[in-house]
Order: sequence, then C-alpha cells, then structure tokens
Amino acid sequence: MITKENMRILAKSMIALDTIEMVLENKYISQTALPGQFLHIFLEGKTLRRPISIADIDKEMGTVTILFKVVGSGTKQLASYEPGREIDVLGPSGNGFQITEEDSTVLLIGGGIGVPPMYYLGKTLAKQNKKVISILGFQTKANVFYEEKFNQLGYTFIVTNDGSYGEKGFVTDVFHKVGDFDRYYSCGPLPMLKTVTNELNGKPGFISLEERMGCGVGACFACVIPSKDDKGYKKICSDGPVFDAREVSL
Amino acid sequence: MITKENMRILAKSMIALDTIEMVLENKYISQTALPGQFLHIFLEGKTLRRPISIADIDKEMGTVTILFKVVGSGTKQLASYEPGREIDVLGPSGNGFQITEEDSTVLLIGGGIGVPPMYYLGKTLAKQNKKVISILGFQTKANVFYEEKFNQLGYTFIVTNDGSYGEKGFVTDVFHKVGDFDRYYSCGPLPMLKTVTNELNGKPGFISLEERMGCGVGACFACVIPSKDDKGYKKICSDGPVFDAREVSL
Amino acid sequence: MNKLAVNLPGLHLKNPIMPASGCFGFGREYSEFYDLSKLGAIMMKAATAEMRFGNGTPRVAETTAGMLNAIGLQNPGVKEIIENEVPFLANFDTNIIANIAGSTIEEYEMVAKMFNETNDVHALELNISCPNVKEGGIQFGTDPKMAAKVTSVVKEASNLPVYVKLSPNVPDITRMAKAVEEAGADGLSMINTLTGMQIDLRSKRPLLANKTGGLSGPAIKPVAIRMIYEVKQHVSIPIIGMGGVNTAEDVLEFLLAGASAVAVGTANFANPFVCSEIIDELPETLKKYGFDTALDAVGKAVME
Amino acid sequence: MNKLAVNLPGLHLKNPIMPASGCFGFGREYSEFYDLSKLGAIMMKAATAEMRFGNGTPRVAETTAGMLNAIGLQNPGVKEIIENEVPFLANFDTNIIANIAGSTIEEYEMVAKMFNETNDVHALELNISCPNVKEGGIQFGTDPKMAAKVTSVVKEASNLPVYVKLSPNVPDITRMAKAVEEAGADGLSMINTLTGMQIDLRSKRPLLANKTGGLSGPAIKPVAIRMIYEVKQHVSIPIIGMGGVNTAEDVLEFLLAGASAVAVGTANFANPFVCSEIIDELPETLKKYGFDTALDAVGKAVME
Ligand SMILES: Cc1cc2nc3c(=O)[nH]c(=O)nc-3n(C[C@H](O)[C@H](O)[C@H](O)COP(=O)(O)OP(=O)(O)OC[C@H]3O[C@@H](n4cnc5c(N)ncnc54)[C@H](O)[C@@H]3O)c2cc1C
Ligand SMILES: Cc1cc2nc3c(=O)[nH]c(=O)nc-3n(C[C@H](O)[C@H](O)[C@H](O)COP(=O)(O)OP(=O)(O)OC[C@H]3O[C@@H](n4cnc5c(N)ncnc54)[C@H](O)[C@@H]3O)c2cc1C
Ligand SMILES: Cc1cc2nc3c(=O)[nH]c(=O)nc-3n(C[C@H](O)[C@H](O)[C@H](O)COP(=O)(O)O)c2cc1C
Ligand SMILES: Cc1cc2nc3c(=O)[nH]c(=O)nc-3n(C[C@H](O)[C@H](O)[C@H](O)COP(=O)(O)O)c2cc1C
Ligand code: FES
Ligand code: FES
Repeated sequence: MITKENMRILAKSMIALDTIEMVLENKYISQTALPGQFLHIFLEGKTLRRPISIADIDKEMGTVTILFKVVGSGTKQLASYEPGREIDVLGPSGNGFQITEEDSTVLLIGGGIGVPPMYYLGKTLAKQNKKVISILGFQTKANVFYEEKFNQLGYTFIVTNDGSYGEKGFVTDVFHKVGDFDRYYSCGPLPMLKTVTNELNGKPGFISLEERMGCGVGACFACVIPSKDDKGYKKICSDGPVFDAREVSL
Repeated sequence: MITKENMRILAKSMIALDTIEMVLENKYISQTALPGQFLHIFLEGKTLRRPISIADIDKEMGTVTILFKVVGSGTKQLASYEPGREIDVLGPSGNGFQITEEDSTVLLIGGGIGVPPMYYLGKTLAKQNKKVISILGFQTKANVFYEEKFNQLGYTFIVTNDGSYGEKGFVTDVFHKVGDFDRYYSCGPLPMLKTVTNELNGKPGFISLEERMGCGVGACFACVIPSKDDKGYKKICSDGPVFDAREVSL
Repeated sequence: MNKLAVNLPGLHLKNPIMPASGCFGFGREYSEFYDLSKLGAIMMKAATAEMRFGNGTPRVAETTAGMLNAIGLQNPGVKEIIENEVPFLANFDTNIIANIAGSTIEEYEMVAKMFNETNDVHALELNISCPNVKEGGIQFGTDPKMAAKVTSVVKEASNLPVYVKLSPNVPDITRMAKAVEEAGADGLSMINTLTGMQIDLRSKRPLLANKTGGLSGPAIKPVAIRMIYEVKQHVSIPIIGMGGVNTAEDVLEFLLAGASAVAVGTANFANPFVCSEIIDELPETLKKYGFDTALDAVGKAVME
Repeated sequence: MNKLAVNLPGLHLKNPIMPASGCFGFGREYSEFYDLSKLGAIMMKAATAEMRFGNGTPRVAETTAGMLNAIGLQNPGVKEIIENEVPFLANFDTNIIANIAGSTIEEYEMVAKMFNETNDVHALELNISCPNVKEGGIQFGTDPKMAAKVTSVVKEASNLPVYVKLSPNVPDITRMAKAVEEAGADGLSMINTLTGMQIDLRSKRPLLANKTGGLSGPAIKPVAIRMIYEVKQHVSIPIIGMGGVNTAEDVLEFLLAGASAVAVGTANFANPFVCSEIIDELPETLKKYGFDTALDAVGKAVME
C-alpha cells in the first residue's frame, strides 16, 4: 500500500553523464517494494511530484536506490540535495513486474533511463536462479552505467546509438544474438518500446511505461493509455507502470 | 551608488522574540553605506526583494549587521539561512539620515523594528561627540533588544506598551523627561511616526518611512508618499526612506 | 458547538473543506490515506451522459506555482458512477456533490435527473466552465444566457440544490453570477481553471496533446479571490471558493473574500493529506486571526 | 549578421528584448546598472495627458510566483515626459516605445500627437488594458468596438507605428486582436496583467489600497503563451509578447508561440540585470534548441 514516507538520503553519486545514483533509507518502502514500482517524490516549490523507478533495494540495510537523469528543473533540484537530507515520497507506487516461476530464461531490455528498474528486477530474477540476459541501450558512451552490475546477473549486451561503446545501433539490433528466452521485460523510451513489442510480437513480455502524472495514485486521469479491454484505458500510475505487452496499445 | 552584491552570512542569532540579528560580510557596502540606508534582499523563489535597514557597520571588519523580525514568509526564509551562505542584495539603497555638524544633542526615537536603523545612526552621532538620547519603544518585554548597546551611546529610555519592561506606554509618553535637544531622528510604525511628528511639530527632525516596494530603486512608483513640494510625491525607496519631517504628509 | 460547521443549501457541512472536482477522482484512492468522513464534502469528478475517454496524453504540465490540465472530462459515464462510485462514497459520513458536464443542455438535464434519483447525492455542481473539451463546457460558461438556460433546465429536472461552477475566462464574472442566480442557482462554485498553454522547447509544440489546458494552483489564487470578492457584493446565494488553496491561511483568505466553503484541488497531488491537514489546522488559524467560527469570517473583507 | 536582430514596424531591434512598460520607469534607474544601448527597445511607463498621482498605497503585493500592482498610472504627464525623459533615453542607441493611457479617446489622441512631434520616439504602445484605473483603460480593452475606435483615432493622429496592448481579461482575445488589426494597428503587445486581489489576513481587508490589482509574473505565463498562440493564427501583424518572462528559455517559448519580440516586466524587480543577462544568454539558448536566429523561432509552435 502506498504511504507518504520520509526517506533519508544516505549517498549520492554521479554514475554517468547527468545521471545520479541516490541511496535512500526507509524501512517500510525497502521491505515492501517490488521490482518495477516507483517512488513519487515531492520537491519543495514544485506543484507536482516526480515519478522515479526503484533501481535497487537492500532489505537488510533498509535502503532503496534510485537512478535518475537530470533533464529538467525537478531532477536538477533533486540532484542538488545532499546526503542527510530527508525527502518526502509517496510509495511504493504502481504495480511491479510479474514474475513467473516456471520461466528459466528471461531477457531484460532497458533503454537509457529505462535501465534502472531492470536492475532490481534482474537481481530478483537471478536470485531465483533464472538465466538473465540483458540488453542495455544508451545514446553514447558517456551515458553508460551499471554495466558491471548487469554483467554479474548474466550476459549483458551494451548498445550505443553512435557505436561509441559496445555495439552500434538500437537494442533491437542485437536480438538475433540473444537466442531463446521465455519472457522479456522492457523499459525505455516509447519509440524503443514500440519497436521492441513489434519485433517480439507473440512473445510473452512486460513493459514499463512513462507518462506525465498528476496525482500518481489513480485519481486524476492524467496518465491514461488506451487498452484492449472493455474499459478501454489503463492508468499508468496505478494499473501500471508495468503492463503485459499484449494488453495496451502503444 | 546601488550595486548588486553577494553578502556572506557570518553570524546569525535570535536577540529577542522572533527577532534575528544577522552579520553580513561585504566590502563595498560596508565601506559606502550611511546610517538610514537599507539593503534590498533577494530570496529564492520570491518575486520581490525585501527591504531591511542597515543596523550597524564595522568598516574595519567589512561587515554589515541587520536586525529583522520574522513576520511573514520572506523573513522566515531569511531567518532559516545559515552562516556561510551568500545572499544577493541590492544596496546600499535609499538616502540615509542627514547629520548636521552643529548639533550637540540629538534624540533618537525608535519603535519596534524601527529601532535597528537608529543604532548605526546613534553610533555615528556619538562618534562625533554629540550627546545621544534614545527612546526605544517595544510591544512587550520579550521584544526588547539592543538596550545595552544604546546605553553605551547615551541615556536610553525603554518603553513597552504593556509596561512589562521599562516605562509603560508609548515613546511619546517619555518626551517630557528628555529635556532639550537640537534634532530628532525617528523610525517606527506609521501611527507612532504620526504622533511623534505631531508632538514635536516645529522641531527639526528626520523620519524614516516604510512602504511595500516593487523595484526598490525608484522605477516602479510603488512606494510613493504625498509630499509638500511641487511634484506632490516622493518615492520612499529612492528619495527616502529618510525624509525631513516637514517635507512629507503622513 | 462545532465551530467549523457551515450550512449551505442541501449541505450540512461539518467543516467548510472539500476536495475539488477532478482532483480527487471518486475518493477511492484518497480513502487509503485517511478517513473521508473527515471531509465537509466531496466533489466528484465530472460526470457526462456516456463514458468519455478524454483527450490524448500528455494531459498535464507543470507551470510555475501551478499546473495545466486537459483531461477532457474522462469519466465512466453517469450510470456507472451511480452504480459503482456513489455507493462507495455513501459509506462515508460526508456530503457528496456530483459535478456534471455536458455538450448539450439535454445532456446536463439527463445527468441531473439520474443523480436526482439516487438518494446519496446531496447537491449538484454544474461544470459550465471546462476549458478542455471541444464543444459545450466553456460556451455555457461565457455566455450569461446559455448559463441561465442550463441552470433553469437542471433546476426543473431535479430537486437537488444546484451550484453553478463559473469560468474565470470572462471579463465580467458578476454578470455570469447574477444570470445564474436569477435562473435559480442555489449557490456558486468558483473558480474553474484559466485557459493556458505551455510550449515544449524540445519538440517546439504545445506540450499538452490538447494544446491548451486549464491553469490551476497557487498561481491563480489572486484571480479567484478577486472574482469571489466581486461576486459576493452582488449575489445573495453562497459561494464555494477554490483556486490555489494549499493552507488553512489560504482557506481563511477565501472565507474573508466571501466564500462560505472552500475546495482544494491541485494541492492534493503534492500532498494527499492536504484536506485532512487543513481541517486540523483551521480552528487554530481562525483563532489566530480573531475568529471564533468559520462562519464569522465569511465575507468579512467585503463588508465595509 | 546579427542573429538576434528583428525588424518590426518602426523598430529595428538589435535583439528582441525590451523592458515592459511600467517596470522600468523611464530607464534612469536601470541605466546605473548597465548600458541601456544593449536593449532592443525600451517601453516607457504609461503617459497620460496630465500628470497623475495614481492610487493610494500599498500599491503592490506579492503573490505566489507573481505580484499584484495598482500603481494607477502615476506619471508626470506627457509634456514633462517629452521634455525630461525622452531626451535622456535618446542618449542611448535603442528604440523608444511610448506607452499611452487615457480616460477618453481624445486623451489618447492628444498624447499620441505630442509623441509624434518628438523625433525620438519610435513607436506607440496603446495601453487599452490597464485594470487599475476607474475610467478608461480597461473598458477600451474589453470592447472590440472601443478598441478599434481608439486605434484608428491614434493612427490618424500620428505617423508612428501603433502597437495595441491587449488585456487578458477577456473570453476571446482573438476578437480583440482582429478588431484592432482591422482598425490599422501595426502590431500587438500582449499581455497586460490579469485582475487579481489579495486579502490581508490581519486587517481582513484587501491589501492594496485600490483593492484589486494587476497580476504579473511567472504565474501568468501560461495564459500569455496561450493567448499569443491563439492570436498568432488569426492576425498577420507582429506581436510583442510579455507575461512572466524571467529567462532566455522563457523568451524562446514566447517566440515559438508567435511573439516577434519579448518584453520583460516584473523580473526586473528581483534582478535589475535580467534584460541584459537574457540578451547575453539568448544566442546560446537559440542554438541549444536548434535555431540559428531569433527570427527562425518566431511562430514555430503555431505552424503545423
Ligand atoms: C513510472 C515512471 C518511472 C520513471 N523512472 C525514472 C527513473 O528511474 N529515472 C529517471 O531518470 N527518470 C524516470 N522517469 C522519468 C522522470 O519522471 C522524469 O525525467 C522527471 O519527472 C523529469 O522531471 P524534471 O522536473 O527534471 O523535468 P521537467 O521537464 O522540468 O518536468 C516538468 C513536468 O513534467 C514531468 N515529466 C517530464 N518528463 C517526464 C517523463 N519522462 N515521464 C514522466 N513525467 C515527466 C515532470 O514530472 C514534471 O511534472 C520515470 C517516469 C515514470 C512515469
Ligand atoms: C526601508 C525599509 C526598511 C526596513 N527595515 C526593516 C528592518 O530593519 N527590520 C525589519 O524587521 N523590517 C524592516 N522593514 C520591514 C520589512 O521589509 C518587512 O517586514 C518584510 O519585507 C516582510 O517580509 P515577509 O516576506 O516576511 O512578509 P510578507 O507579509 O509575507 O511580505 C509580503 C510582501 O509585503 C512586503 N512587506 C510586508 N511588510 C512590509 C513592511 N512593513 N514594509 C515594507 N514591505 C513590507 C514584503 O516585502 C513582501 O513584498 C523595512 C521596510 C522598509 C520599507
Ligand atoms: C487535473 C484536474 C482535473 C479537473 N477536473 C475537473 C472536473 O472534472 N470538473 C470541474 O468542475 N473542475 C475540474 N477541475 C478544476 C478544479 O475543480 C478546480 O476548480 C481548479 O483546479 C482550481 O482549484 P485548484 O487551484 O485548487 O486546483 C480539474 C482540475 C484539475 C487540476
Ligand atoms: C508595477 C507595474 C506597473 C505597470 N505599469 C504599466 C503601465 O504603465 N503600462 C502598461 O501598459 N503596462 C504596465 N504594466 C504591465 C506590464 O507592462 C506587463 O504587461 C505585465 O506586467 C506582464 O509582464 P511581466 O509578467 O513580465 O511583468 C505594469 C506592470 C507592473 C508589474
Ligand atoms: S497520475 Fe493521476 S491517475 Fe495517474
Ligand atoms: S519601490 Fe519602485 S519606486 Fe520605490
């Protein structure tokens, strides 16, 4: 259940170009959050909260790690907060990735700032002894992060748009190298998700979506996406952000 | 001349109920400011700057002291700033008190948060070997500040509205005890200034006025007060805040 | 005696605080944060005759001290609301205000009739001011004759007290207020959002899919206060005020300007507890500024 | 080639940045902070036929992300302005735009004639939208016929290009824009302030002596952008945009929405260097978002 929590910033570091890793301490969220859920972060002076995915959790330490890219005034403000400070968060928000016990091989496909939720998911899947293959796409070498960490989960392809690191091209360009898998999980920019779901059409998969949010709890109808069911829509904040790839219309 | 300066906060302390003393470091302003001038202080997120009088200056140390009461969101924000931080200030703003060499005895009359500018004025006058008599009015005992400092300048009456400290009543209630003086200087709430100028009608004196300001430099016409000259008005921010008591219509 | 209590046509409010329409859904989500029985009332999200999907996304954008929204009146339709949402809200000891939007007078009439038949709705709020739909909505809100017409039709169609929600996108709000008062409105609800736009520098296009959206939040509070103050002098029906309320002091400012109750919209998004916290703080705030009851403050700034 | 240059009727602007009327006086005070020759133009404070003392104080109040003002058009009168202020500004290598206000059409006409006779004024800005005076001002700005009338009279009375400054307190700004375009306006200036109010909780009265005031600052930017975007699609005369500009990115947003030049008002108060800083930053900002010149950005969001 979502609650309003104070989370203390324990550590902050820049792990790639404009990309911040922040470790937050909070008992409730660290114990209850699932891979794919997000935090809805209040920033002083801002009208709306900022949704940021949970990238990792250490239940024993009671910490939650987030990774975010500085793209506008809110993320810039968050990046300026120093360890010791507390931030006001709603969470854990949304529904996480569904994990299927029978799966033996899973493919993670993360693009840019869609990579973070893939990490805690991959860690959780790897703990269940599934074979984890990851494809991580970034714009350019300077944006790459968490390569080492994903390597520890399983074979990891790094792809950069300009070929400055790893393979050149898009995440889909290495699909032919992946081999067989039972299910895929993907998070990234919408154009990427469109190509991914098209190319993997028919394969079972889950995707995590982004949209500008108002409430973040399902009340305001800001974040809807057309769905194939009777109701005709889903709310990304509360029905998602994770959806069965066959359930929504991108 | 007014410039835009960064002033580093060196010290901050609460010297009376809701009343903060802040010592700011800045070469230019400490060397050029005159008694009665003010600083126009920028506060993050605020549309308008806040005018605060200069309460004291230490030219050797290059410091400027301000005293302010927490009355609203801006002064609350300023009060939360810790030493080490820099604040953006326009100053020195306005015209200070005119000092007449021939005067031998001067009367300072300060009310509440109008007391601060009286201090640097009194110090300057005392240095010129004038006899300084001060009347400082406060609401109640908890509001009293700088009594000791004024005592060092000369005889000082403390008056509180409720009689909880010093004499009971208004600043004007002790006029009969003051004896003769050449000139008076006063700053405080408008009703006080009205009574003071009325009762001392005919005596040469200077008063410092307050009004809500836009620009603080004389451009926006927010802070006008009717005057007895041809133009018919004065701007408090640039023609004042100090006026000859006979020049303006309260 | 309950010092926060306010009685308005059809509404015995235990306190003058309620979430504004569209910013609280049908209460379900916020009921997980606190007990909705604490609220003076709840203004439900707009209902239309049929379900509406609303506008494309993005539907919201943040602005300095405010936000733009162009939800486009997405809602499951009045039937579904009466069947599934009203019964849920009826579990709470609070007043339910049904917000109605329509493209035609007949639609307003039909939806009003249906709410009238439930026993759980305490008042109707006519949204004649939604700037985010192509037809209906805002035309009703900028033409006094249309506004009067829709008001009187809805009054005929139901026994419920009718609060007409006025648009601020007019040069003379008093004219609108008087028109609907004469047409039989029991109260006014003001203000709805100001029409605004944000352009995305990267795409070089309006950020919202609908291009324009409604501006809400603290940015518009001075406009709301001015309009309520003006209208209060010229009408005798009560006003439910809204527009940028974040704190108990904001609520007091609305009461002083002439509002008898106050709705909180956008502020729920940053702080889901905001209504509850304001209700807790209000008694002390009233006292701080010398008022014994909420009622004592109503319209105080208007009377000379 | 100067990548910031913009040519408008009567105005060869070296850059599209100018201080907005009423927020920069007659330039004297700000000339102590930087060289005014750096500015594209200067919009002088409103001039009336006779000197005006204006409203009582307080005349300004701060609001969230904005401010209210009710100066009441205080100015020394057109004669004094021509004798003492225009010559001072003429020392700078920039364009002088004279802002004119009046209670009657005759007053606008008379003041326009007088500015026309000086050789130093480059354009007139007709303030038909001041919300802070009892008569004139805003009536002209909410009635398309009155607005057209005052425009055509002033056009007849002078050879100077005329920019009509529109009020945002209308339901349909395009109607106003078209009316003055047809009446011969050379350009538009938009927006003026939204009417607002603040109530002082301590005194329980409107804080401003004039009760209402004009809301300016970042709070109103979305309204300004929306109106410029709307008007741009329906008129062919250029628009000088304003309302809440604080940064070079704000300027770009106005250009994209359809403004050919941009005025900065309220922001001068917090930062007297703001116009100068924006001019310095603008080339880089344009480049960042893929524009070679300021002109390239004008109206980009409007064209589909
Ligand atoms: C479920 C979810 C999970 C996310 N997880 C991450 C993450 O782990 N790391 C990360 O770097 N980013 C993540 N994002 C994107 C992140 O929310 C935005 O980058 C951020 O809100 C931008 O805020 P800003 O103030 O810096 O930008 P601005 O552009 O100034 O923001 C203005 C407004 O737009 C909203 N907004 C802007 N971009 C986005 C976006 N892409 N998605 C949603 N709202 C947006 C902001 O929240 C704000 O309300 C996630 C988004 C969603 C919806
Ligand atoms: C020349 C001058 C010198 C001053 N010197 C001092 C001083 O030395 N110490 C001190 O405590 N106070 C002084 N004041 C008053 C001080 O400026 C206000 O108390 C302060 O601006 C309040 O800001 P706020 O945000 O806390 O209050 P809010 O009420 O939230 O402020 C809202 C707006 O009103 C303005 N405002 C509110 N009260 C006043 C006021 N009394 N005078 C002018 N503007 C006001 C604010 O500047 C702001 O723009 C002086 C005022 C003037 C004009
Ligand atoms: C996301 C959102 C959705 C809204 N939906 C409605 C609605 O359905 N019906 C309505 O009458 N007003 C609607 N409004 C307007 C609010 O009820 C309120 O009048 C306005 O937002 C001003 O109040 P605020 O500043 O507290 O948000 C909506 C506002 C927002 C922000
Ligand atoms: C203190 C003040 C005085 C103003 N005086 C005038 C004026 O004399 N004539 C005029 O046309 N507009 C006047 N305006 C309006 C501004 O020129 C501008 O249109 C408005 O403030 C919006 O821009 P901003 O948000 O950048 O301030 C004034 C605004 C302020 C804040
Ligand atoms: S953000 Fe409000 S419903 Fe999703
Ligand atoms: S504050 Fe602008 S003229 Fe004084």
